[in-house]
Amino acid sequence: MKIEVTKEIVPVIEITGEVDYFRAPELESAIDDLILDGNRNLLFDFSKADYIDSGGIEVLIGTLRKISKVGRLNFVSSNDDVVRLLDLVGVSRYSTFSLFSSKDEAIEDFKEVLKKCQ
Amino acid sequence: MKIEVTKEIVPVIEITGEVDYFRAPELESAIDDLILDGNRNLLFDFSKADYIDSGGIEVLIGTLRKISKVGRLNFVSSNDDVVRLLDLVGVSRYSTFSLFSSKDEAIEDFKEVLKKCQ
Amino acid sequence: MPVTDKKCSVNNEYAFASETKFLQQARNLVAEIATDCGFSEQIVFDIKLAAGEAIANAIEHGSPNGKSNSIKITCYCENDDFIVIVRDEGRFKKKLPVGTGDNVNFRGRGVLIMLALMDKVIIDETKSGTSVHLSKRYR
Amino acid sequence: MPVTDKKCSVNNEYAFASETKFLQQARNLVAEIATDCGFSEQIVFDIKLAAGEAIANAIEHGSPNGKSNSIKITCYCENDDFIVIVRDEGRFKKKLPVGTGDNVNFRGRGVLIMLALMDKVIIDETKSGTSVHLSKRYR
Ligand SMILES: Nc1ncnc2c1ncn2[C@@H]1O[C@H](COP(=O)(O)OP(=O)(O)O)[C@@H](O)[C@H]1O
Ligand SMILES: Nc1ncnc2c1ncn2[C@@H]1O[C@H](COP(=O)(O)OP(=O)(O)O)[C@@H](O)[C@H]1O
Repeated sequence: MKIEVTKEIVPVIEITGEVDYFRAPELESAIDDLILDGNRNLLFDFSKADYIDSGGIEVLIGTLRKISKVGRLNFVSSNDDVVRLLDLVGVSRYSTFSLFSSKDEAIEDFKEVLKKCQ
Repeated sequence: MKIEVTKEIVPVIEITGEVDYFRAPELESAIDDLILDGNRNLLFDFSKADYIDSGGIEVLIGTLRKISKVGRLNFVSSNDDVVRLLDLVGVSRYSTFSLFSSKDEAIEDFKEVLKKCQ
Repeated sequence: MPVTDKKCSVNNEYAFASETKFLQQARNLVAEIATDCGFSEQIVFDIKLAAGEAIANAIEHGSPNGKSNSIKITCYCENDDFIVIVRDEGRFKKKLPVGTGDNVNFRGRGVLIMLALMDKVIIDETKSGTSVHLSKRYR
Repeated sequence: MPVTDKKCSVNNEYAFASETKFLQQARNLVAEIATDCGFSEQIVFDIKLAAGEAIANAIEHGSPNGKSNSIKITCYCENDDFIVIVRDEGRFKKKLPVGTGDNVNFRGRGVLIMLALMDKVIIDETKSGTSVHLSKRYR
């Protein structure tokens, strides 16, 4: 697993490789730093990630709770298995979670949302 | 399972028999009525109950969340198995949950607490 | 004194329509059989609870046709184990219990309770139904 | 084409020290074996994830002496099943994962994921360690 955080209209967390139980804390602390900095809208780019286990799912659900109703988590993946798993464990049922198949679409969506906030 | 609700310094929910998955909704709705009436402090008298399964535990944890930090749940039981189970599933680790071996002690505790609130 | 004898005559089957009202009597039957086999009160509680969770699941999740499905419970002793098998006629659900999304609830503790209280748990999903096999060792 | 032949020569054992850094390679080995046995990409993902959860648990919960404990993985085909067994040297924990009380967390989904993705799950706690047996039927 490799994590890269960049700043676009919202922070983008790009993950490469496999997110598992023992690597998840690293991901969690990167997210916590962003939340501590006041960010409530986050983009997870999973395009280059092809595996996530219950440890990674726990971090995703934890993040959804931390950003609660005020934030949004846009998640980019077109990996069928990852998408199926998010559905199985119920992540996709959170109202603040949205799935996109490309980063561009996920950013467009944030632009729309943030426009409404102004 | 039989439920009886009486009013002392706080509402007392006395349960007789076995609380399980399929009877738990009945217990939940009795509690919801009390919470809707504005009650945040509740006494569960389990002295005459000797069984609770994951369905009953779910109601207990749900109640702890509903009364959140503003309320307290005092639970009366001296049944070793029930007490052991509450510990196993983590109910006893909630800061708003307290276990008592008699109803009198649980009521005394509420008197102390409510005195401080005045 | 636990009966650790291989020839323990307990090999009892109980079959009933998948109705919620039978849950209590079914788990209490298992508890009585375990008591007869010589387990302590505490272990009987554990066996009763684990079996109760499996029976509740069989009724709730393993009975696609409701009351016209049936549930079968078998209790027997084998070597050093007391075994309870709960069989239903459903397909195992490929969904995790996770509440409605924003409210993650406490569901999904039944299986974890079985694991915590028993020594061996087998969950076997076949086309004709799910069977849950729970064993407790005599110690 | 799935190898449903009883004589499938896969009967591979992998043993390693209980270190977190070996989790990824261990689950990827299981995935490769499953691929060789003819499973589709989707089923290979499911097997990899279920095995990954069991291996993570063996390292996290089943290794009381840390790195000096070892983990053994066995993969084989039997009749219509592909089987992965993960063995550790620990005692099964008699505690449910429930966060620190007021914060009920998402822990405890590993076993539920195994159940959702595999056809048969056996969790067997013995004095010498826990073994988790996962089977997937060829369809
Ligand atoms: N007999 C069964 N038949 C089908 N699915 C089952 C059965 N037992 C358990 N399950 C599945 O496993 C999940 C977990 O079961 P459990 O831990 O008892 O939680 P709960 O029943 O509270 O949801 C269930 O939500 C269900 O999807
Ligand atoms: N190999 C093992 N050895 C000992 N205990 C285990 C093992 N696997 C699972 N457990 C116990 O079962 C519980 C549930 O496991 P799991 O569903 O994977 O959740 P998690 O590992 O996230 O807590 C664990 O918290 C642990 O107490």
